[in-house]
Amino acid sequence: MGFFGQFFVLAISAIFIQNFVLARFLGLCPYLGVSKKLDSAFGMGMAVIFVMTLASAFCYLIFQYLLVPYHLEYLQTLAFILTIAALVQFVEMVIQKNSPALYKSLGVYLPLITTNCAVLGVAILNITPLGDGSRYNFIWSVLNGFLSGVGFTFVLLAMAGIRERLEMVEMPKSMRGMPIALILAGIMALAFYGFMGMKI
Amino acid sequence: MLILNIITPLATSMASSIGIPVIILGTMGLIFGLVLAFAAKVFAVKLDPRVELILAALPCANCGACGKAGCAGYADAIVNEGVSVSLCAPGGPDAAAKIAKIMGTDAVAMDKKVAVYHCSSGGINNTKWKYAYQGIESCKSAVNIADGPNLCSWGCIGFNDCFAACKFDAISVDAEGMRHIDLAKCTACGACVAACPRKLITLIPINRNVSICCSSLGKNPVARQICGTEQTCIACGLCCRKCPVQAITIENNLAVIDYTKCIDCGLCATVCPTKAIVDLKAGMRKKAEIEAEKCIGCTICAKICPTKAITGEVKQVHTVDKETCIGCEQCVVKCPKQAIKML
Amino acid sequence: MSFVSELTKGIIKENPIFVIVLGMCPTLATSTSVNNALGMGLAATFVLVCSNIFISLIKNITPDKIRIPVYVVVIAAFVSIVDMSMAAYVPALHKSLGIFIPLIVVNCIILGRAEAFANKNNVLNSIADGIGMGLGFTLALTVVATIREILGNGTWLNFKIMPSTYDPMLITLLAPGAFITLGFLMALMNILKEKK
Amino acid sequence: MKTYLQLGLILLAFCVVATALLAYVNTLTKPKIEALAIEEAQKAREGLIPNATFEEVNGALTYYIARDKTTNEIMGYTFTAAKNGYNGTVKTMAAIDKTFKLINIQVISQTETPGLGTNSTKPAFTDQFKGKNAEQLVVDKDGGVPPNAIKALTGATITSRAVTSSLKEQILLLQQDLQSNPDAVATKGGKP
Repeated sequence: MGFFGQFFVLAISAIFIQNFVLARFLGLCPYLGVSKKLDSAFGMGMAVIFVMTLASAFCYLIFQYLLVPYHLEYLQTLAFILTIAALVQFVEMVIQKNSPALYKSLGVYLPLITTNCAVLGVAILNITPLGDGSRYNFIWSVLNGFLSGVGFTFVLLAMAGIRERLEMVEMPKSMRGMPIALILAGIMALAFYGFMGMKI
Repeated sequence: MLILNIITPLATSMASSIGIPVIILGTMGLIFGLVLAFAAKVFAVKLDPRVELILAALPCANCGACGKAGCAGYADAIVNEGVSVSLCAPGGPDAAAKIAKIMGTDAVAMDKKVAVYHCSSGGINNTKWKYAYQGIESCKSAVNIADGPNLCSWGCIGFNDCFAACKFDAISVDAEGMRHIDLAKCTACGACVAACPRKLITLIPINRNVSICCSSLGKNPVARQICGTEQTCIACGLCCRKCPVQAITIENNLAVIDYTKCIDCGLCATVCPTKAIVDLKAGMRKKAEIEAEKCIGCTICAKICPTKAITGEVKQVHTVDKETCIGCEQCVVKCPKQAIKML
Repeated sequence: MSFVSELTKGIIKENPIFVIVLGMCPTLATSTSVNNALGMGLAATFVLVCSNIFISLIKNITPDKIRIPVYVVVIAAFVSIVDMSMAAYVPALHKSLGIFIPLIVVNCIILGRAEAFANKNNVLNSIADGIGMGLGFTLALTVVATIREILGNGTWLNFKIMPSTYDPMLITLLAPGAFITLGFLMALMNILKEKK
Repeated sequence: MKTYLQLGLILLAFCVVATALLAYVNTLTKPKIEALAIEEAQKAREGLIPNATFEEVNGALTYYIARDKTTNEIMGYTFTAAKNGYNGTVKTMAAIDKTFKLINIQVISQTETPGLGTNSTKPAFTDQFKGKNAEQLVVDKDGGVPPNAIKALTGATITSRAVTSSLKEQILLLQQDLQSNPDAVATKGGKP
């Protein structure tokens, strides 16, 4: 398999088969919280893609060149979350200064991302050994971060699209809001189960 | 050398267990701390103190009537882009004046508006239905099915999306299912205008009391037959002819009022044969009366009167014919001596 | 507010899962069995109490600009301690909770309470808040896990309680079942709240 | 400048304290975790071939030679095989005798669907492997006929395939490795 073949496999697996939200249970807070409106879901999705890609790159470098040589793997949680928190805050400041327009559409979601477990999740999964004991290298880690972010955005947008329509529906008062959103997520997860076990 | 030989292994064992991790993570912490501190300084966005003051003066309903992304966006736009201070509909002239004070400019006279319906039908009992709609109870949804469940494809469907959209509790629905706008509560934020799929709501200046209460583009007999209340515009053109300032025109079988010309005299409402023009002040309008001692006989009022109810020679005291006076108050505004009163 | 009311509010009135809707990821992922749920709940409670104590102690010496990095360092340290201790003393549980132990760091409940409560209150109240929220989290997690384990596996805490003729509803153990179970539980909470 | 340094130093202080604490906890728990892992693997091996001592071989392949505790005779070999199943890796530990027939297997780690793929850890599934050689390691869905083939788990064919084919590949590799240098094994086995 050439580079593009592998890329395709990774993309399908990150977006559909091992979808962060529906298969791995990661990043559920923003998935349920920021999916009421399509616009804000789009902004959040873009911000998550951006941060997941950056975080994958930085955390991989820190793990590979700082922690592994000194056998400090047990510090990964601390080092990663520190990196992500500082990175997110830094990016927020830079965007706010240099592109106010981007800040308005994307930046406001950045503080929410520090506590998004999808970001830390992808950093940890990137350095977790795969089935044959090998790990992703730098490029594949970054690509995995990016594609997982795309997968997250994909289901977030789908959810927001459905929830916007749900607003019009008559339903028991007790089901309104979060309960029906969760049941909806369940049905979506059921649909995504069809992708699991797919061999490519 | 001997000392070194003893110390080195000891030091390495210490270093490897606690020292190295402390150094690495410590350095990371130091670098991140420094970077963030620097970034806070270098990328500091100078928030104009005026932005916060303006934000405090705004109602913060984030309604979007100003066309900016929320109140913060508007405050920012006023300071940085020089946007007009009088765009906030909910805040009205008060907010505009406050903001103007903060910005040190004069408040531009605020053209306060209110929302009005351009349909007299829509209640449960007085709409003529095409079919029984049984779906999502929302106008937006119902309008998609066979052009809506009501016979009049321009008229109100009656699921009250506008009622749900109003953040200021200004729209009420009575037992008949008819909506009413509380003019005192309406802030002209435009939420209901956007919510109505049939575009039956528009914003008009608050000092105009007449409006066309129909949106039907249908031709005369049909338009009336399909309307539940039969108060449809039949495009007879009577209002156009009677309007003293030619503010009304017929476009596509529907009368349209140009509010920049309208003087709110209410004449059109009295002549409309189908009562499709609504005058909120109907019956409440007063008659003009000239105070003889103040009148200097300048004839301005006689010239301005749309119904020619004022007569009089130059330098003579003028008189008002109470029968023809429609109470439009035009003469009151124009009289240089403030000699005319409404009684 | 008194110590006791701080303690009890997290359990029912401000339950982090059913009412505030925070920390959904571990709730759904680790509630496949009551065993896992209790382990996860107690681990999170420990971290929550420790971080609440620590953050309310240091609230006056942390500059605003690096507040978040400092908090996450504190939380991450406690989480790593829990992670390592669990690997050493309860390896089976550690294995089945997997990646969700390090992810306690980003559990919105913990940073949320640090920001919203410990940052503004004294140590004693912060401890009460931590215990209350932690127990509320554990309780909610256990309730979800109870339903899922009984329906999906016919057991509770590994004791077989359904008759042998019962055909387990596998779906409740899978991802879709997790969402749907929690959805109905929340609807039930809403009904109870309306009746009050 | 002073304020920057102050911020940096505060963050540094927190990092140092946190790391030192973690490093200390790590020195306490690390030996335990490692010991646990070794003990677990040892237990698994003993479960497969009782009454044996194990000797690790680290060549092109990693496997263990099992010798009888009393006679010191080679009883067989244990090794681990892994392959992607339905949802992540399925790792199996297996023991084969000198004729390369499976003595027993144990699925040691998997993240398969609860209630379907997880059944692969149950004896009802693993017992089928006893006494099978590499050629017989075929799932019935792929044309094999039980009892000479493996009966796949209901609703978890992919998991069954992962276990079966990973074992088959590993046995063939091991067979090749052992047959290419029988001397090494023989001489080692000859020594008391």
